[in-house]
Amino acid sequence: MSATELAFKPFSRQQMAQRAASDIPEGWYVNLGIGIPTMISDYVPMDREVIFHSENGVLGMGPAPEKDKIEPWLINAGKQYVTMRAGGSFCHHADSFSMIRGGHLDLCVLGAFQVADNGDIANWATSENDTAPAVGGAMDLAAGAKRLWVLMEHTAKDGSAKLVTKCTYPLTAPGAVKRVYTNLATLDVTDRGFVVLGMAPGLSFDDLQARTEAKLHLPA
Amino acid sequence: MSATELAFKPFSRQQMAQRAASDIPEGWYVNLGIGIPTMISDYVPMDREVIFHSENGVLGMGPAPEKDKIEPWLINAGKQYVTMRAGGSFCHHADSFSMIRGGHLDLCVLGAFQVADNGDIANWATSENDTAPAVGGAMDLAAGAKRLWVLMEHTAKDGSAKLVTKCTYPLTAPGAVKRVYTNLATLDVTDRGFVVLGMAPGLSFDDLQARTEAKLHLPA
Amino acid sequence: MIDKIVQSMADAMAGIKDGSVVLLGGFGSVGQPNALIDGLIEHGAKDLTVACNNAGAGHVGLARLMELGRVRKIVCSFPRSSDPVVFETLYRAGKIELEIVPQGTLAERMRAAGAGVPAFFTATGVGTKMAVGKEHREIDGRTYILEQALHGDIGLVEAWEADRWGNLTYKQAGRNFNPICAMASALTIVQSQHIRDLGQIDPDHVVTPGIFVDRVLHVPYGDPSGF
Amino acid sequence: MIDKIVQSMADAMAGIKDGSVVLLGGFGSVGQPNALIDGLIEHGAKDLTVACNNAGAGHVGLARLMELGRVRKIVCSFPRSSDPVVFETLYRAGKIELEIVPQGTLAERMRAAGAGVPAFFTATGVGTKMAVGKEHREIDGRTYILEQALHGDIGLVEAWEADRWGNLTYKQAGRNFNPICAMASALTIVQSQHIRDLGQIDPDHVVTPGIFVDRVLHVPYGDPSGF
Repeated sequence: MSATELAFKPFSRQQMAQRAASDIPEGWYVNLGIGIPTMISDYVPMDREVIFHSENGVLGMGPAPEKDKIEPWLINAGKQYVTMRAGGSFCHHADSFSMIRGGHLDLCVLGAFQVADNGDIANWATSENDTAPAVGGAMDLAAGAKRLWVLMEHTAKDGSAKLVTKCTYPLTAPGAVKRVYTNLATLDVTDRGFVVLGMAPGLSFDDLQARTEAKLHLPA
Repeated sequence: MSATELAFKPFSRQQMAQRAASDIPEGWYVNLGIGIPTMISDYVPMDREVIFHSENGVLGMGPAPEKDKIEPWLINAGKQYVTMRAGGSFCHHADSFSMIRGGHLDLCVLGAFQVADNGDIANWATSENDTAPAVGGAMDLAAGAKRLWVLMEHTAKDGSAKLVTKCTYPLTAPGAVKRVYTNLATLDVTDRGFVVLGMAPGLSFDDLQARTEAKLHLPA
Repeated sequence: MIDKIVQSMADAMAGIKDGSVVLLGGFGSVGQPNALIDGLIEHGAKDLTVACNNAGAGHVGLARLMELGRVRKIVCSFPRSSDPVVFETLYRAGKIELEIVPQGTLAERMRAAGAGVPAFFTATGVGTKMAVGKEHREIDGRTYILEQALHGDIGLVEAWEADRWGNLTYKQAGRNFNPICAMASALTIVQSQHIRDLGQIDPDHVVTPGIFVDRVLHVPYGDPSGF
Repeated sequence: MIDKIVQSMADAMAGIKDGSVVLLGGFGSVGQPNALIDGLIEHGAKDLTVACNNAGAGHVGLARLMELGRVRKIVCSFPRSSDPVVFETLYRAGKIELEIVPQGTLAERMRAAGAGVPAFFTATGVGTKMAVGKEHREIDGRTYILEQALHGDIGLVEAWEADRWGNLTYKQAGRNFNPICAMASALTIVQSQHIRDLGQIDPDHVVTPGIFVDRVLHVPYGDPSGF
């Protein structure tokens, strides 16, 4: 596929985050997972008020602090220093996960190893026999948020498909994913399976299908 | 029984409250039910620090306010105005009942219609067919506090026994009462049943038994 | 700009449907969303289920709502009050349904609804008529009953301070059921004594974060002792 | 006079028994009761079960406690860290038991223990290996699993302010697991940056009321970025 690989330009990580950011309306309460999803907040302008939540009891995070303005007690779930916007608030872990489990978050965006076309997500362990898998808050977020989006590379480093008919890695939650942003495409998870909403410039539908195990659909 | 009735002096309500108060050590967290139990706090000196809790999210109540110092937002579960001691705090109803249900209160003192010698208490409805019985927090308190004491008249207004072998009124909680203070006696509820710890001056054990349906015992 | 502050009672009540489950904050006369209850009366929604600690007093507020025949069912712990004539009259006439719930179970059922817990075990009510028909289970040697989450379609809340994101504080015993009504309800409507600029409420002192709040109406009525 | 403030680490640790279940506050390096963990190491209790979000980093604090062979079992959501060598070495050698719990379920299990709820249903983990062997139930069309309360014999907590009644506040994200560790533990021991006179903490701003606290040690260590 070297010929086609030259014919299109995958989205960069910044562009992936930017595309997801542009789909988040003002007023939503949003939790961003560790990794690329965290970058999304960089692309939401401050005057479009989106309220970012972190599992460790932080609601209303602003951008990363300048180096000389770090508040040592103010971190997010990824243990990065953050700032608070006016209107932010703190709570304890059980209250924070009440927001998650109680369906109060409009959106959670996570990274993933695999997403199946029925919305199953696998993002916490790469083997049933992982010695000490670390789940963190991923299962709570996947099961609890009103919407789950995934932001990830379209294929794994070894070229294998990450958009699959059935996850082979241990599940984080069944049937939870509503939308996937990859470096090649944006896809909705529907009753029909994956529906392609957009693709990287120069990429054809067949090119995308060739890099995807699950069957792809065009919008109805 | 007119002869014996002249021969002893029942405890007044004040004395009942005072006796219970004298048995509460410093440092206990205590919820006092509506009615005579509320009077107990009047007999705990301020320098013996006992922390009084009210169901409506008030912890660390002090005495009733002087009339010109009423805080309109500061009431107890009986809807009476109260004061706060230094060290008091407020919380919401679910947190307040977490203190109760979670076994964090050292003591609750309630009034009652009947107490059985197995510790059953009936204090919220006088008939299985009560049209609209009002339970409030009594069941939570009876089931949740580390210790439940009852403060009540020894017999009902019609002379019938309130210390019984089996409650005839709807239960508030089974097997919950540890001690009963009446106008005639102080009794512990033990595996043997009611054990008499003290009696009103001039009252004999037989006099007391005559006013009690359940069998009374002397301390072992 | 997020602005949950509404300018009129009509805006505050917009969209409340007949048949709604309404959770009310307040305990005694403290922390009661009296203005919002009057707004609900004015709004006209009927066939309501109302959950709160008491069943109204006198002929105002909740009692008035009941008197007008708008309430199908009351879920409460203590239907008595200093003047319970409205409730008692309706109840004896079979015109209102009553579900008595121990106060702590009522509070925890609301909190569970807000926290995504559909059901939980509790020892409260075991061995009493409250336990009849409920699932029993022995856990670590003690018997518990299973209680269900209590969701509100509408939550009416009284706060001390609010900002345009819907962050709330409460004054003293005015907190009571308000924070859990807010978190348990699909549409949470707040009357607040004070409106603060965003950022004026210390993030460490926010009691109900705005995520649980949909609308805020400024109702500076003074102190609750007149109610 | 109630005085929960203790004057030495030995007093803070007095009576901790081998085999205890220890709940630790903290998330990342913020709100961790580092001094108390060092005190626990010094104290010498062993055969411990430790529940907290992470499984220690480097060779200090919890990692050191594990390295010394004092920890039989870790209950946590995220055993990885920037430097998880101690845990991973022990785990691979079969010298430590691990119970992985989703972070929100871990928090709610502690809260449930403090609130007298022995078990509750949650959707978290349904359809995953976390659900294996757990009771499943469909409620209102969704499937849930039953999770159990997680009680501590000992709770180690870090606070920002404390008074002699044990009332606590926390600073920013330092709150995290601390309030629920406090309410879930039979013996709650607190290290606090500041000691306040009784009454100095506004009753509306107390986060953990003293009813959940047994001992307070003054440990003014500055900011957590050095840990």
